[in-house]
Amino acid sequence: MTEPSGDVREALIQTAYLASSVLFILGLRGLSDPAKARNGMRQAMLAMLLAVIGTLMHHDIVRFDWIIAGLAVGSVIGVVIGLPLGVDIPMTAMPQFVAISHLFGAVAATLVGVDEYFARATRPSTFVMTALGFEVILGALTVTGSFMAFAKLQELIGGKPITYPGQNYGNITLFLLTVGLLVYQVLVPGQPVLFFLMLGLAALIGVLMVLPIGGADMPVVISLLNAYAGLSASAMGFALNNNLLIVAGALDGASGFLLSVLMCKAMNRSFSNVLFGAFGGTVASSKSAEGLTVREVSIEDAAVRLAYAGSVIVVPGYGLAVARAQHLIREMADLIEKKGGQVRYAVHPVAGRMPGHMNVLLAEAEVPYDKLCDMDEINADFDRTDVALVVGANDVVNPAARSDPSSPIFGMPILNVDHAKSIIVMKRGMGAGFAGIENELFFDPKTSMLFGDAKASLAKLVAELKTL
Amino acid sequence: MTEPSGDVREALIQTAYLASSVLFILGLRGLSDPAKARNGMRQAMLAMLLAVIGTLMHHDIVRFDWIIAGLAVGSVIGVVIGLPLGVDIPMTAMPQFVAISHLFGAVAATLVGVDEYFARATRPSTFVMTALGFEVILGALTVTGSFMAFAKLQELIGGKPITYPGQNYGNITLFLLTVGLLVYQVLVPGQPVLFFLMLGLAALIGVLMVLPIGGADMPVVISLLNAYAGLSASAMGFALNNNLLIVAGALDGASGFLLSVLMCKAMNRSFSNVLFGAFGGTVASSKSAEGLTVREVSIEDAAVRLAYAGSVIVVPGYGLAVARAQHLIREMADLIEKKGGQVRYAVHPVAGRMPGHMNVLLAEAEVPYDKLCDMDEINADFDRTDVALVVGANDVVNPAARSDPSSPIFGMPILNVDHAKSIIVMKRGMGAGFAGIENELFFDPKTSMLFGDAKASLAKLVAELKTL
Amino acid sequence: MATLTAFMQVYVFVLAGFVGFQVVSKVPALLHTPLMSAANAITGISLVGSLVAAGSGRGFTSNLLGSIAVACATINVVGGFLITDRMLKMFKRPGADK
Amino acid sequence: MATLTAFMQVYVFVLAGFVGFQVVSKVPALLHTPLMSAANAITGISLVGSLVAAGSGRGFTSNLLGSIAVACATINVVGGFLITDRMLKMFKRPGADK
Ligand SMILES: NC(=O)c1ccc[n+]([C@@H]2O[C@H](COP(=O)([O-])OP(=O)(O)OC[C@H]3O[C@@H](n4cnc5c(N)ncnc54)[C@H](OP(=O)(O)O)[C@@H]3O)[C@@H](O)[C@H]2O)c1
Ligand SMILES: NC(=O)c1ccc[n+]([C@@H]2O[C@H](COP(=O)([O-])OP(=O)(O)OC[C@H]3O[C@@H](n4cnc5c(N)ncnc54)[C@H](OP(=O)(O)O)[C@@H]3O)[C@@H](O)[C@H]2O)c1
Repeated sequence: MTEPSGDVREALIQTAYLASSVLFILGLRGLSDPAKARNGMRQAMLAMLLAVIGTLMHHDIVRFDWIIAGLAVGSVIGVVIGLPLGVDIPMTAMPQFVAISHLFGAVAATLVGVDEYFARATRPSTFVMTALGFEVILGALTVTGSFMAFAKLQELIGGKPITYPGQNYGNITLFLLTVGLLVYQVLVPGQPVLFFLMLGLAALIGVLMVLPIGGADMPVVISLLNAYAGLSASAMGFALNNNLLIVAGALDGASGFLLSVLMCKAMNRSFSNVLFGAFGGTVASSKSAEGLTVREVSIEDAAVRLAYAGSVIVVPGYGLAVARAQHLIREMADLIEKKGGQVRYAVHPVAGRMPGHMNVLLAEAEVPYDKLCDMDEINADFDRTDVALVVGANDVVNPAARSDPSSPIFGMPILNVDHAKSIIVMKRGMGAGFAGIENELFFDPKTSMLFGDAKASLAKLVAELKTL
Repeated sequence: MTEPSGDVREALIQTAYLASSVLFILGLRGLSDPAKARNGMRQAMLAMLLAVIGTLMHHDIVRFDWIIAGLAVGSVIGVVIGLPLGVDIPMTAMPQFVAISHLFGAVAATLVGVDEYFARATRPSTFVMTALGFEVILGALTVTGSFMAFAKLQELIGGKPITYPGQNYGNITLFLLTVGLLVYQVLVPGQPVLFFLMLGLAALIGVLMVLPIGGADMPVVISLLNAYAGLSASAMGFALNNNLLIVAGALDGASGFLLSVLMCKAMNRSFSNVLFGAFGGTVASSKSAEGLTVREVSIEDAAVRLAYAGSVIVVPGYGLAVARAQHLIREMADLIEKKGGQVRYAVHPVAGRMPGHMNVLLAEAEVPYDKLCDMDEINADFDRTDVALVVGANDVVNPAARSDPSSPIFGMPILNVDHAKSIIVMKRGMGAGFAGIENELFFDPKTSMLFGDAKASLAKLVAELKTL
Repeated sequence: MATLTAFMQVYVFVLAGFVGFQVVSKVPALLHTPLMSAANAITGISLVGSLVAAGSGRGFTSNLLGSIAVACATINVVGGFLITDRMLKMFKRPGADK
Repeated sequence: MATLTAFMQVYVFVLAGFVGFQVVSKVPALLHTPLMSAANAITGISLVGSLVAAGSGRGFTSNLLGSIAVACATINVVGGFLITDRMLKMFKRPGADK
């Protein structure tokens, strides 16, 4: 029974696949160390290449015209989408990009599923039918879901969560209905109409699933969709009895889920709260700021304080990304260091709008990553810090998370900026952050506000610092 | 092709196996945290149980008399061997025990391989023959290797490494010969004589492999044999097309290899050096101690110094295990703490004769594990320590590892005992440690020696401390 | 036998899942965004299935669907790796700092 | 098909190896001795193969060899788990101290 057939080709294909699987794993592993990361990605690319080569050796492949056409078109569009990003498209667009990219991957998975279904004359075996079912359901759901996420992030449609009574029950019923359809087809095969009905319902779920979620929660949803796309690929692997697909898909599934869980943890919200809570964007103003006054500071004074500070901790936030002022921050830091001050960056895990957002942003400005400190790493040092410079951050420095149980972010671990000897906050006005709540920090006697767009203010600061 | 057959039994078996595999993984995972470890082992036991149940459902099993007999006998002997250990057999005997236990596991693997070979009328398929070959080679090699290790550790035969010219070349030729035999049989099946010849050669390799290794290096070899035993089980899995065997075997293989590598690292010796170096036991006295004098200290003085020390770090070594004085150490520590001193234990990764030896030893004396400090954790604190009490440790506190490039242990990370304000060393005489070299520490002006068997001395110390 | 194959696939799936979880849990927050887009690039693996359909002799519809699938999957792969690499390129080693 | 099965086994082996390495590398030095004996207990998995031989209808020799194998494997399993558990029992939680 385990007698290897003489089929050398099969053996070659399988070897390529095996190597590919291992390379994918090693590739992801590389990401555990910034110094090894790029290398890891090269391994992953090689893995993908091996996967393609292996597949092209497959004896079912009799013609290459369509393949070449597809590869050509895909590569072109891929480059067109991929290249500009990071050059003239801001890194803030990452989530959109990932969403759109998923969309395409999921379309592929779905199409393959449909084709396979008909290739088996709509009557695949129980096992294959189940696999194909999951493939297309997850695929279709990812397609529409990703599109919705994309649309919301690009503000093609309103970013605000759309809710209506009985929403969750509706979705759940819909989901059960879809699965029911699959089960029925497994038992009674050969019903293309039902197959497409199932497909349609899955697509509908994708839409409804994303509707109630606020724009800023999208990253969570997107990496969840990443997981779904992966599982869809795995399902394809089960259907085509292809281990590589199973492995790569499972890797994706795992990383997608883990990442979204980590994000929720860092925002300290439960998974379900993100998915059904319709939190992102709602304006839950708990404590109001009546009778409290804010102190403003002039560019000149701010510059002087920074110039003569022994230790400065920069706290970047979403606003820095919006203003795209990362290069100016870096320039300012260099100036302060020339004057003998020590500058570090306190990076909150959920500062910005996607995991590790601030790290990428500052890395883009060539800030060496040993100066990017994790929250736990640096939180104790604020007490010994002369100036904490908060640039476009809000929720991640909101003391309410510690003190005010009624606050929606209560319990979320935050940066202890308020422990610093003095605080300068740069933002455009008194606008709220993603959580949409007041921030006592801005009224703290130690705090002085430097209003204005971060980029503009920083430019002035840098100019001023040069004169000192 | 992936049409599931109606065979429900097969499905049941496979489910049991799958659950078992997962439980094995979770079980080992439990060991990453002392608080979860016991639970993890329960999962592993459950996994083993599921494995047995699943197997008993197998349709090839037609009679149970032999099975029951085997299980009964095995359990009895297993309990007989397992129970006393840790009760009246010292924990130092762990390596021996593991060795003997492997021996049995490997015997089983080998027998199964032989039986399977004949069950397939000595003419299994290429694939199965290869698998069976590896199974029996690794099996037989583990059997004899484990026995040799056991014999050396129990001093049934001399623990000293036995070397002779051309030893390594001899072994390698032998190994190639064995593999050659396997290859030949894969090509030309049906030659039971060669099969047994191969088996014999493998067994011989096992013996010769362990001969040149010194008694104290055995733990490395034993966990290597653990890996081999695991791989043999995996090979069995390939032959019987049984995933559970493959998974469990691979887990073992991985852990065995990793553990022996970790041990070598901690002793900073290369893997090959351990396997071919014939290091353990050789007496390479580099620096001699001419003209140097040692200071002795009386029990009374030692007691007083410990009683009034603010901070004490105990550095346990192999000698403590030999003397089996762990309970006395604990008692002494309690007394010092009653007097207001702080006592911690500095555990060097390779103190003793097996990985984590000291941890187990002290845990046996109910020292809570938060007081057992890793080397990196505690090394910086010696400077601030009043008394460092070295009990039966030698190599792991030998400054030569830092200062003397000619020393065989040069480069091995050591505990900075010599940074402590004062040092008390308990050992029987000026005997060398495992590496067989002089130790300057004993001649350090800050050091005072307390000669005598650790147990005796500690008993006196405790008595003395009580009177203070 | 068929059951066995099915179960083997499950084994592969489960084990790969374990590996995935363990590998990803080792990725520092510093690299979470690159991880996200790397994972996204890897979803392009559906390319494998697409190629088979596009190159099969099952007739026009299969090939057309397949070809579209190939194109889509390729976009995912190429785009995904491009952007991931660009992001990683930005992470400067300490000291390599200008 | 046969080749495929063979390769599937290799997949399972490789993936399990990865899992093993990652899991074990997370075990602290504190627990290396218990790990050693736990791994030893798990090698007793050869019990699975032994049972099949011992219970097979292949005749006396098979059953005898099998039965011996079962006995040996069981020793490995029982002994291994016994001692591992005893060792772990000794590790006291901080505070649970005496
Ligand atoms: N990182 C993730 O993965 C992730 C995912 C989803 C949600 N989130 C959430 O996003 C939030 C991130 O917190 P955060 O403190 O980084 O950002 P934030 O709380 O959203 O606050 C950003 C602040 O930047 C200011 N700002 C906007 N544009 C600016 C500009 N051009 N110049 C200067 N300031 C500007 C805004 O105030 P003004 O309008 O007054 O200028 C706003 O208060 C957290 O609540 C987190 O839970 C994070
Ligand atoms: N942990 C592992 O996995 C492992 C494995 C293999 C090898 N090793 C090696 O083993 C060594 C361990 O270092 P170590 O410092 O723990 O031990 P050591 O260097 O072997 O020294 C032990 C010392 O204890 C003394 N001693 C022996 N019996 C005693 C007793 N009854 N009472 C008091 N003292 C006694 C001996 O001196 P006297 O004769 O003068 O009393 C000896 O110098 C390292 O070289 C390591 O590389 C470790």
